[in-house]
Amino acid sequence: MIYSATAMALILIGIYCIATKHNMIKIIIGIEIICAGVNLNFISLAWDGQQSDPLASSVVLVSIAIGAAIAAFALAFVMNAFKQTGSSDARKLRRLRW
Amino acid sequence: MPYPELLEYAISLLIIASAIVAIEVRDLVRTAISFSIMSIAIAIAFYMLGAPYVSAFQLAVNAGAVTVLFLALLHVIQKRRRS
Amino acid sequence: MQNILLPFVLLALLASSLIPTFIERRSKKASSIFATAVLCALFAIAVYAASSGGQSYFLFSVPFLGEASLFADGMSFIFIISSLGISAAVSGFAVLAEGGAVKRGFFTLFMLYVAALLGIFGSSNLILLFIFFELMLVASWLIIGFWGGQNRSAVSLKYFLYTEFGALLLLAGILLLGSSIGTFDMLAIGTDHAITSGVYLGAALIFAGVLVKCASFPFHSWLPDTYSEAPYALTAVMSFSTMAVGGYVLMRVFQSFVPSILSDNALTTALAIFGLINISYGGVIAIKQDDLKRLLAYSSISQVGYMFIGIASGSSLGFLGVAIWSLAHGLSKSSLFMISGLYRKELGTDKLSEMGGLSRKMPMTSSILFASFMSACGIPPFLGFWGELLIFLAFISSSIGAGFDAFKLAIGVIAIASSVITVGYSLWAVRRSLFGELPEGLQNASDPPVVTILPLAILTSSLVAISLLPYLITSLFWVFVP
Amino acid sequence: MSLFDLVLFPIVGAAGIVAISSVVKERGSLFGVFAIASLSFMAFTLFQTAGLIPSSYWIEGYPPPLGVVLYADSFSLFMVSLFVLMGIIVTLYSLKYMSEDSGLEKYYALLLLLISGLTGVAISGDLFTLFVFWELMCIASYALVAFRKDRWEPIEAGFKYLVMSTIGSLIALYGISILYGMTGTLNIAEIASRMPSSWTIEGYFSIAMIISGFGVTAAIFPFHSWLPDAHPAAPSPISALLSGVVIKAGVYSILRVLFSVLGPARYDFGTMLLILGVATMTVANLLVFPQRDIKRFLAFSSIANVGIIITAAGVAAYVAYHSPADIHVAYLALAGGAFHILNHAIGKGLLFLASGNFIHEIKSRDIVDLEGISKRMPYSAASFSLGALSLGGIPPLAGFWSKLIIILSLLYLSSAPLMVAVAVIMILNSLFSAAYYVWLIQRISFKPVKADGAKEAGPLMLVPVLVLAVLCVAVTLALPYFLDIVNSVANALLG
Repeated sequence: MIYSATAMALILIGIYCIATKHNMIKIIIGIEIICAGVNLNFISLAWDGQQSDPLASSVVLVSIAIGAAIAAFALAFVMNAFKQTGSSDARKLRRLRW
Repeated sequence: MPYPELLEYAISLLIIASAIVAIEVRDLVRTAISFSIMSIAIAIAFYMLGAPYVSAFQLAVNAGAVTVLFLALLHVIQKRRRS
Repeated sequence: MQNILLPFVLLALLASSLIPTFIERRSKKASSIFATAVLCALFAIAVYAASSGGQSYFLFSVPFLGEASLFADGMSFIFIISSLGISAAVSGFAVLAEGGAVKRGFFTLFMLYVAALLGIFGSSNLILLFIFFELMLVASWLIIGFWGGQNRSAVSLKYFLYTEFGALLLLAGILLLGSSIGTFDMLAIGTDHAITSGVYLGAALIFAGVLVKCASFPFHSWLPDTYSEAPYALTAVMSFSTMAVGGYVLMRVFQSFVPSILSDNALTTALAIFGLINISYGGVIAIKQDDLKRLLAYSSISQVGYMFIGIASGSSLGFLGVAIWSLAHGLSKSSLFMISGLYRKELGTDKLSEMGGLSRKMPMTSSILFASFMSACGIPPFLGFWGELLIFLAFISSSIGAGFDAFKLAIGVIAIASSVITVGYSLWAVRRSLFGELPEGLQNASDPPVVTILPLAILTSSLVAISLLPYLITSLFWVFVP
Repeated sequence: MSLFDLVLFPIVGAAGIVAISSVVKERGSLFGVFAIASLSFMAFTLFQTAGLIPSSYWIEGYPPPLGVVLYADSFSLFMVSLFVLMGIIVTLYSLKYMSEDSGLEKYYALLLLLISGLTGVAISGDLFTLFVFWELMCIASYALVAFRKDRWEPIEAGFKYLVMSTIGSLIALYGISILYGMTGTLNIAEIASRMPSSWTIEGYFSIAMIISGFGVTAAIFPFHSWLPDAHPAAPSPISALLSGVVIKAGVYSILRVLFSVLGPARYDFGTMLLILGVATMTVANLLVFPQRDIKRFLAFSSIANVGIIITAAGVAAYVAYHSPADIHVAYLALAGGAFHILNHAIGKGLLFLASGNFIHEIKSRDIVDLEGISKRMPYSAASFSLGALSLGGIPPLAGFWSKLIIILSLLYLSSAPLMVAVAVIMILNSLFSAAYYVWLIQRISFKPVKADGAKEAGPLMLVPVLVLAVLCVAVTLALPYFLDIVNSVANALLG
């Protein structure tokens, strides 16, 4: 149960980070923190006191891989943005209206 | 209860604390390292929750590969900025 | 009675509407001649169809809408025949006066417009009716947008928005009414329905939609702009159709779906009050107009008033009056609009202040103008007289027949009195254009060749002819589909 | 032939394209033809599957509820047919439109992966499979939005899209994990049967998470802000795909989880959906007016149409929870919503492709530069007008019917004041949408010509547009047939 609470805290921290930070790398860290929180929630719900449900394990394995893929993808975006603006500050990308 | 409750609290605290450090610290390298610590702590939590394979995968991918990816990107950016 | 004639007329019109665009490449005149020929032929078929009595034809059935049929009783046939006849005359005039020099694609949209009119007058299903209503809107909007005057872009948008607003009110009313009664199909209506709040609100919304569509008083501002910007061929048909469609929808919905709502005092009184306001307001503004086209536009707003009063009577006699009145109004207004188009082409102006004394120079045109104005005033030998007579007769008798209603009677009397305004602006317009000093610039004015104004002459003579043989219409009106 | 092949064909096609590209370099049209071929195989499989629904498929030895399950009912197949249809048309269009870009093997491979992900979302029988295909779809669409990565706009819009959409899918996964915690399984049918028969607070929490998570991709009101940037930034064929079907995948997931898993009779999410739907369409319709970029204009209108679909779903759920006696109205509303999914996919695809023709010709997205273009590009402009009128709800075109059904279902409940209010707002919104589409047509058709040099697009770009325009009309002509289809969709959702 405590890990479920921790997972929720992680998700909130991640959303806070994305909402307030301007550095694109920080934003990606925020996404990864949310991802970790969701995974933690899955595993903590799969635990019945004696053993863990293998279904949740397989879900989380794939989810970790997906999280890593998203991170790699987002970092590629940062590279491209950096090539154009010379900065990893998301505020430089504010020509679009958020 | 197979594990003492105190340890669970300690690990939760470590996870949350390192997450907060990761987003609040200004130096991006420290952010990446802090993120790695958080991942390791989560891996321990996975192990305690009876999912050893997931724990190992978490260590390898999140604490390892993703952190290395971040550090590599930071390296590239700093090198470009200097030149 | 299943009869193929009605769907044939509609489908033939829809199918042949595409042809003008394709044959325009061969000859400039071909498209307008083709349109006129098709409209005349369909007019003849429609007359023949009407002579064989009322009819319906099953089209298709959609699960949540019920069955949709094409359907015509005597009331529908009056409107169908008149819209075909008037549009045939208008396109014939376009051939003769313009030499067929109309823009590419015009007649396709024009025929679509007429087809939509037929669809409205011949639908048994309210949703089908609404679809044709919108088809009419889109076709006329495109015509104004492509071939309107200087200001066409803004005016066509204004026209579309107003009419779309009215159409959506109508749609809301139709849906509310249909969902309260349980069907949209007027042939499937069983016994009379109780007036629930849903039915009442639906009827009120339909009334509001018709107010916008007919350019009645608070929503009238689109009409003068639109009429003065639109090509005159469209204006001539629109002057008939906007009013006829509004009146037809009200009569059809009230009579076929909720007849008992016609004895509801609040609704009929509201109708009559709107009618009175329109007669006087439109008439007073019309007197002040200098531009003939705008005068005719405001006069249309004024004429809508008679129609509302006829419907407010709630009796078949009043409805017959409305049908006759719409036909008379269509015949006279369309020839007036065509004459104003002729003036603009021949004299270079249609400002009344720049005209005068035309009766000597253009005797034929002038007599048509005079006769049409007289019919609009309801002067006896013309058809307008019968319409006005029946409308007021029915309204007055409804206000004293079922129990004396002083308020409605007063409205009726005031309305009769204010028809003086109609006479006023008509005669004033005739005085300014046909009599008095001939201005310098118009010394060379002369009648166009007889052939050109033949369609106008036909329209005007049918005003007189039908007026002398009114049973042509009255006997048709009492035809009902079993 | 099985359900698995449906997902497999595009993935194999994508792999094939990448493999070919290592041998044959820079032959864009070849890759495109290859993509069309694999999509055609998919369409063929779809035809064979159509008679067998509802059917499920699982890998040998791993039966449900534990293993990976694919499941298709008529709602799934309805969506998959839309995906395949739009996929083929967009690929055909891309052959010419994208021919000047480089890296086309990646473009077509990503396009196929996107279709595969969409299909997988629609036919997955457990929430985990759904999530995996969801991420496949999302990653492919991020890459496609930022395909022209040497310009600033796609990168920025793509990053914004990536961040918001990833948060959304993670939040949705969180909601799924809560459902897992409640029932101990992820199989859709299994969760539904193990769910407690009365409502619980966790259930409502997961509903909130699912709506807001998938709602980001579906562009529901507070989460819509990525869409007006991402859709214009993508190449036109991709915009057509994103607006036409990808946001519908979000709607699909919301409906699938809420209706098939949680059940409208147990949980009162109808009111929530109604409020969100009405807010979405109103806000988006008001925001359309100030737009001067034609693709942003169309993108905002997509949000408004999602609002209409969500409203329809909200009506159905509201009826099923509050007045089960009127359940036929719920079927009607859901059928209307499904019909609107179809009409909006066709109409918006048409609009984006036709505007792609204009943009390809005059190299500008400003509506002012498009004025009077219909004189130079009559077929594209006529098709564009047809699509605009259809989405503006002008009868007898397709868009009118779906709006009509939804409004009708609202008015059947006219004893509830909320429903009457929603109906009034929806009718006003129809007026808005008709107004701005007519305004757009006026600019394109009635104004004097601005771009003098423009000429009509070539056949490869014109044919897809014309096909969609014909479909727009055909939906009306075959109305009873389509009504049967959407009725079966409603049956699949409400049981």
